[in-house]
Amino acid sequence: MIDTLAILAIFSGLFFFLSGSIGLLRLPDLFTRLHALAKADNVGLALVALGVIILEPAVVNDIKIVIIWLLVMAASAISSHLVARHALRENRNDD
Amino acid sequence: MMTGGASTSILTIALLIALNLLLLSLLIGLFRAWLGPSVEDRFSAILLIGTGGVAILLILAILLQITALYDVALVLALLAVVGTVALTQSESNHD
Amino acid sequence: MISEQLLYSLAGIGLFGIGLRATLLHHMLLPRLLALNVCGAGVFLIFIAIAYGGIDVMADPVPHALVLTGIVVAVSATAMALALGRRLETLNDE
Amino acid sequence: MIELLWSIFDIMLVLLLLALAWTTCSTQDVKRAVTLFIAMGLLLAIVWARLKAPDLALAEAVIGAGISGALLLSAIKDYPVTPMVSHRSRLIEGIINSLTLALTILMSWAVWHGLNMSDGIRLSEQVFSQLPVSGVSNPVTAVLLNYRAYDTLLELAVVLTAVLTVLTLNEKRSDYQGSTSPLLQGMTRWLVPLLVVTSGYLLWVGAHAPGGAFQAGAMLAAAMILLQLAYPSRRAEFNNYLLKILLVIGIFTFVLVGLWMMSRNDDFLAFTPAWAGTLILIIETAATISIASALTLAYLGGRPGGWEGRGSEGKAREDTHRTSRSITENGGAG
Repeated sequence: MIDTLAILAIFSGLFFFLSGSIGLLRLPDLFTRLHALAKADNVGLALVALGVIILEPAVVNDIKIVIIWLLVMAASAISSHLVARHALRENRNDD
Repeated sequence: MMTGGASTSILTIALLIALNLLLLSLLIGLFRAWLGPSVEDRFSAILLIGTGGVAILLILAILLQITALYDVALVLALLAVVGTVALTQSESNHD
Repeated sequence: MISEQLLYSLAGIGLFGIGLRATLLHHMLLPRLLALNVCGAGVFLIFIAIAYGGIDVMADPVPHALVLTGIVVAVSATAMALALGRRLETLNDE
Repeated sequence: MIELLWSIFDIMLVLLLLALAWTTCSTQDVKRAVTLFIAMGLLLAIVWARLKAPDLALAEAVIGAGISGALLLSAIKDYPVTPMVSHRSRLIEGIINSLTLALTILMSWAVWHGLNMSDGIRLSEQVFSQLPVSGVSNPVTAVLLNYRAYDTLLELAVVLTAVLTVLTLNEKRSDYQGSTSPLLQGMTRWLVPLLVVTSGYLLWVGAHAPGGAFQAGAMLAAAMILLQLAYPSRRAEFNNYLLKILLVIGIFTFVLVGLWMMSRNDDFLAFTPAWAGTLILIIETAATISIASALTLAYLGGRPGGWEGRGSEGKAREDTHRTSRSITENGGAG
């Protein structure tokens, strides 16, 4: 029962990962691609992490996984911001 | 490897399928790194590999029963941003 | 199924070959360094593949320790080569 | 079924790795090559995790994602973005290709042959049987700092030599001139303390779980690099005397501990089980600091301002602008 729940969470996370990477490949420009990426980063990893937390018995490791998820959320927001900002500045220089 | 009855082997198979799909999503994302066209596009693919790598490490930790892999995922999540910062800060030297 | 040891050590040899070929072919320093690093990664992979014993066997820790120091030395050597390259450039400019 | 799925995963991982290596080595654009190389480093961390080498996965994650990425990306700006044209003639290219191919086939045969031979005596059996008296319970740390302590001492010396070469050759790279994002600076404020704490955690945990001086030192260096990147305008005034001491403290402590053991009628670096755990922790702490300062200086690419002592000569020269020229041109002329 609990295993089923974990598998369900992980596979719904996978859906977001796969759609994120397909979006990265198919969307027309950098900014929309970054938008697709954020889905994989935030929701995808959150669901996978949830599934792994359900499966992992040790509480210490569960806390670690939550920290990992929070870090990835923060890092993904800041990285997207930096990459987009960099792209904008470079384009302005080229004009 | 994992102790338990029939349900754990189903769980193992499900986790392995998830692992393969995650790697597939990295593969799709890497096409963006290959295609480009701009450095930012390539870097957005690296961001995806960072997050996908964290997810893969979490699932590998459950599958291989190595808890240290949570530490690896933690380190990867912590340092994911350093590469991006290096890219955006060290470049644009043409003035 | 195929043996992981064989698969990964062949992959290591592949990396080594790819890196070696590119090291010899390229002229510029940075691409050469990258290729040399790929070469080194191949060697590391061969070591670790041979150390691997199976899903439920502890891997051999001795190659792990060797490769661990190898990774740190590789990055310092890369930094040294980059510094040498910068120095060469400044000398050529003067 | 389970084995089949593992095999699919392994084959996909290996093919991805080889494809990345090939594109890294054959692309025409330096920036693209560096980016793909960073991606390959991240993938290698997954490979190490798959091959049950968590110590290596840790080191690769820190060094691949944090340090070598920053090192190479900052080196790019020293090089002009010219296509990497190969100047070799058809004939030489053919010779290189066939020789590499021959070597690869020979090595494949050797490895295949070696794996099919009888298993022989594995050193791992001895490692595990001696583990209780080594002072630590992580076998990799035991190999590094107890059984093969000479190796690690000399390895620290190699890192020190590399950094001394870097310091001898150049001034520190000129800083990034543009503006940094306030968001980045805000993040750095809480991320750097987290990196330092994680570094301490890795150092401590190295005694009984994957981790240790190398990973912790690299982590600390990554924190320093992040600080440098986020606050380029606040000119980092290193305390150079302190930095010089920190650079050598690892080797110094290592040798001192070895000599102290000799004075107690043991061999150089032959740990007595009663003291081993404490001594290893002391050595590892010192080594962490040395590795961190070495890698930070290696990233800076030369002497920070005022390195030569009290003279301000180094500082004056620091701001000299250097026009970058193509190495290709120079190489082609030579």
